[in-house]
Amino acid sequence: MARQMDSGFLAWLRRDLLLAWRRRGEVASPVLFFIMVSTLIPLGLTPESTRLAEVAAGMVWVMALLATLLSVDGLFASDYQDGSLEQMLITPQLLPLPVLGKITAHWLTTGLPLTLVSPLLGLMLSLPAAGFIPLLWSLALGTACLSLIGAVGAALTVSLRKGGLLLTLLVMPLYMPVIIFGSASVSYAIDGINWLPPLAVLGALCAAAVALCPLAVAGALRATASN
Amino acid sequence: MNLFSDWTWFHRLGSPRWFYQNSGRWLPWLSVVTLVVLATGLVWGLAFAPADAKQGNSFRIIYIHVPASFLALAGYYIMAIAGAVGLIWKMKLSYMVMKSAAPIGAVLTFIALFTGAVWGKPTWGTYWVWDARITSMLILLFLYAGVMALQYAYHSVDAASKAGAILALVGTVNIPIIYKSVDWWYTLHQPATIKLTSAPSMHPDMFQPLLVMIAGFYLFYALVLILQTRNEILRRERNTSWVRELAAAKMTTNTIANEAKSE
Amino acid sequence: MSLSSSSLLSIENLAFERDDSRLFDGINLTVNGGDILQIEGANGSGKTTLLRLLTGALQPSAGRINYQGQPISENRYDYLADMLYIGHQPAVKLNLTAEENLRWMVASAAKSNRVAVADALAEVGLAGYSDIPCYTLSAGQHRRVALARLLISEARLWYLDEPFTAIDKQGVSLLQSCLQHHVAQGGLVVLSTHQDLALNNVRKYNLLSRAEYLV
Amino acid sequence: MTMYFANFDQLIAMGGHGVYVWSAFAVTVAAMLWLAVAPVIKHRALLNDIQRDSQRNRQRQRDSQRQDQNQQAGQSAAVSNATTDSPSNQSEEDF
Repeated sequence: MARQMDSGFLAWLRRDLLLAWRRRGEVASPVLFFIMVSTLIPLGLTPESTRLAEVAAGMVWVMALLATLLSVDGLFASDYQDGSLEQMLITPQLLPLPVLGKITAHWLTTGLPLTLVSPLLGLMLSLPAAGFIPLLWSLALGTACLSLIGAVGAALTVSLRKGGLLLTLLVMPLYMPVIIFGSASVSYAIDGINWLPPLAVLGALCAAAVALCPLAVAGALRATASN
Repeated sequence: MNLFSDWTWFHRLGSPRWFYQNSGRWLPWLSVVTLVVLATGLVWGLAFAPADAKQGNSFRIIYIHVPASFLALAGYYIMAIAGAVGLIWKMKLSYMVMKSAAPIGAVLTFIALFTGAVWGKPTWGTYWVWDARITSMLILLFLYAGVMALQYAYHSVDAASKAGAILALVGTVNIPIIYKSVDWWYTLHQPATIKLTSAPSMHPDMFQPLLVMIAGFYLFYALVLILQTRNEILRRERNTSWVRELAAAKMTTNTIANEAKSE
Repeated sequence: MSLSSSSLLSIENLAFERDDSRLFDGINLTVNGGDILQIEGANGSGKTTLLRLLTGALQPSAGRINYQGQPISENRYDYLADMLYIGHQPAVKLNLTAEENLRWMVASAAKSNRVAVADALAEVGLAGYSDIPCYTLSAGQHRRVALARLLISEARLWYLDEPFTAIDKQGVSLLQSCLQHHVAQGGLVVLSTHQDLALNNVRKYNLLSRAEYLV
Repeated sequence: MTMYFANFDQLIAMGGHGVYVWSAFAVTVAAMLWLAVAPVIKHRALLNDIQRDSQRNRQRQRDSQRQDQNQQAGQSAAVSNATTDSPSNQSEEDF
C-alpha cells in the first residue's frame, strides 16, 4: 500500500480545474470586471493619452488587485456549503497540500487570465511600450501572491455569512507590499531604469507566500471548524 | 509525573481568577505612578523643553506622536504574542489579553496618526502627507481594525479567539515587510526631506522629556490593558461561582456605602 | 483485514466544551472490528460533535481517542487513511457528474480501490445517471453517491452521521446489507441515527445517560 | 530648569504654533482619558449585570420550587377532595 503523499495536491488541483471548466462563464467574470473597471479611468480622469500614460501602470495593477480580491472569497465558500471542506480537513495528506492545490487552481483560473489580458489594458490606457513586458512579468508573479494571501483571508471568513467585506479588511493591508513592488517594476521600466530588482523582490514575496500562506490557511480552517 | 506538572506556576499564572485578584491589588499603585510620570513628562515637554530651531514650538507634538507610534507598534506585537501563547498552550487568559489589546492599540495608532497629521500642517503646510512613517501607521490601523472585526464576527468565542490569533500572527510577519516596502516606496518617489522623528540628533534637554513620555505611555498601556482584561474576564467567566460571589460581595459593599451616604 | 490484538478504536473519558459550556464528558468506549455502535441522544446532545471528534476535525477539551492502542495524534496518517466519514452533507459537487465526484474522492483518499467506480454506482442504483451533472439528481440520489464511497473504500473505520436521511426504503436495505458485509469483514461502524437498524447485535450508546445496551 | 516661556500668554500662543500643539494634546489627552475611564465604568456595569442575573436566577428557582409544592399540595387536595382551597394557593394569587 504505497503512501500517496502528493495525491492531495494533484487531486484537488484537478478537481478545482474541472469545476472551473464546468462553469467557464464564471471564470470570465474577473476578467470582465478588470476590463470594465479600467474603462472608468479615462472617463474619470482624462481621455488625453499623455496624462493617462503616467497613471497606466499603477492603475492596471490596482484593477488586477481588486479583481483578484473579488474572486478570492469564493475559494472555500462552495466547499463549505456542500460539505467537501469537511472532507478536506480529514484527508490523510497534510492539509497545506490540498490547500495549495486549490490556491494554484484559483490562480490558474483568475490570476493567469488577468495577466494575459493586461497588455490589452496597457494599450487602452496608452501605457508606454517599455512597460508591457514588465507588466506581464510583475502581474504573473503578483497575482500569485494575491491569490495566496487572499486565501488566508478566505479561510478566516469561510464560516461567516457576510464575510466578503471582512475579507477585504483583513487582506488589504497584506496586499500593500505586493502592489508597491509590482507597479514599481513597471514604472522603473518606463523610466528606463533596470526593472529587475523590484521584480526580484516581488519574486521573493511570492516564494515566501507559497511557503507560509498554506500553513496559515490550514491553521485558519482548523481553528474555525468548530464555529 | 511528567514534565508539565512543575509548570503549575505557569498554568496558575494563566488562571483568570488568579490574574483578577492580583491585578486588583496592583491597580491603585500603577495608576498613581502612571499619572505622575505622564504629568511630569507633559509639563516638561510643553513648558520647559527648548523649541526646535527650524520647526519652532510645533515640534513639541513629538512628545505625544513618538510615544504613541512606539506603543502602537509594540501593542501589535504584544497582542500577537498573547494570541500565540493562547494558540500554543490553549490558555484562555491570553486570548482575553489579546482581545483587550486590540482596541487599545487601535486608539493609540489613531492618536499617532492624528498628531502626525496636525504636526504636518505647520511643517509641510497640509494635514495629510504620504510620509513613509504616517503611511505605515495608517496600514497598521487597518491591521488592528481587521483583528478587531474578526473577533466580533464569530458566534463561538473559541473560533473567534483562534482566528484573531492567526490573523495577528500573519500580521506580525508582514509588519516588517510593510514598513520596509513603504520606506523604499517613499524614497523612490520623494527625495529624503526631514524625517518626522529625527530623535537622535536632538538636544539632550529635548530628548529627556521624550524618554519620560515614552515610559509614561508604556505604564499607561499596561494600566489600560489590565483594566480591559479584567472586564473581559468578567464577561467570559460570568457564570462561574467566584464571579457571582464577587458581584454579590461588591453589591453589598456598595449598598452599605449608599446607605452611609443617604443618612 | 487482520484483527489487531488491542481494540481497533478506544475512547478514554472524552470531553468537549463549546464556549465554556460542557457538551459532554467522561465518555469511555472501546469498539472492536465487527462492531456496529449506534449513538443515540436527543437533538443537540452532541452526536455530530462526537463523530467529528472521532474524525479528528475537532480537538477534544479532555480525554483521548486511540487507534490500535496508539493515540490518533501519534499515528495520524494511518488512522485517517483507514477511516471514512460521511457527514450531514453528502460532499457532492453539483457541477460534476456522479462518476467524477467519486473519482475525485477516490484520488484524495489513500486506500480505496476495492471496486471500480462504475460498478459501485451501478450497485447503489445510479447506473444510468453516472455521466450527468449532479444538479439534475435528487437529494436522495446525492446520498447514494456518498454511499457508493462505502463500496469503493477499503477503510475499516466507518463514521456515518444520520446516513438514512433522505433515502428510500430500497436504499435503506441496501445500506444495511452494506454495513452487515463490512462488519462481517472485520470493519467497524459508528453511526448516529434515530431509526432502528434491522440488524442483530447492534450496540447502542446513549450520549446523555452514558448507558450502553445491546439490542 | 527655567520655564522656556516668559509668561502664560506666550505659553498659550507658542509663537503661532499654539493652536496645533494644544489641539493635538487635547485630542490625545481626551482619547487616553476615555481609554482609562471607559473600562472602569464598564467594570461596575458588568458587576451590576451579573448580580442582577444571579438574583433573577435565584428568584426563578424559588418560583419553580413553589410551583412544585403547589402541585403536590394540589394533588393531595384532589385526593382528599377537600373543597376549600389550600391557603398556599390563595397567597399565590394576591402576591
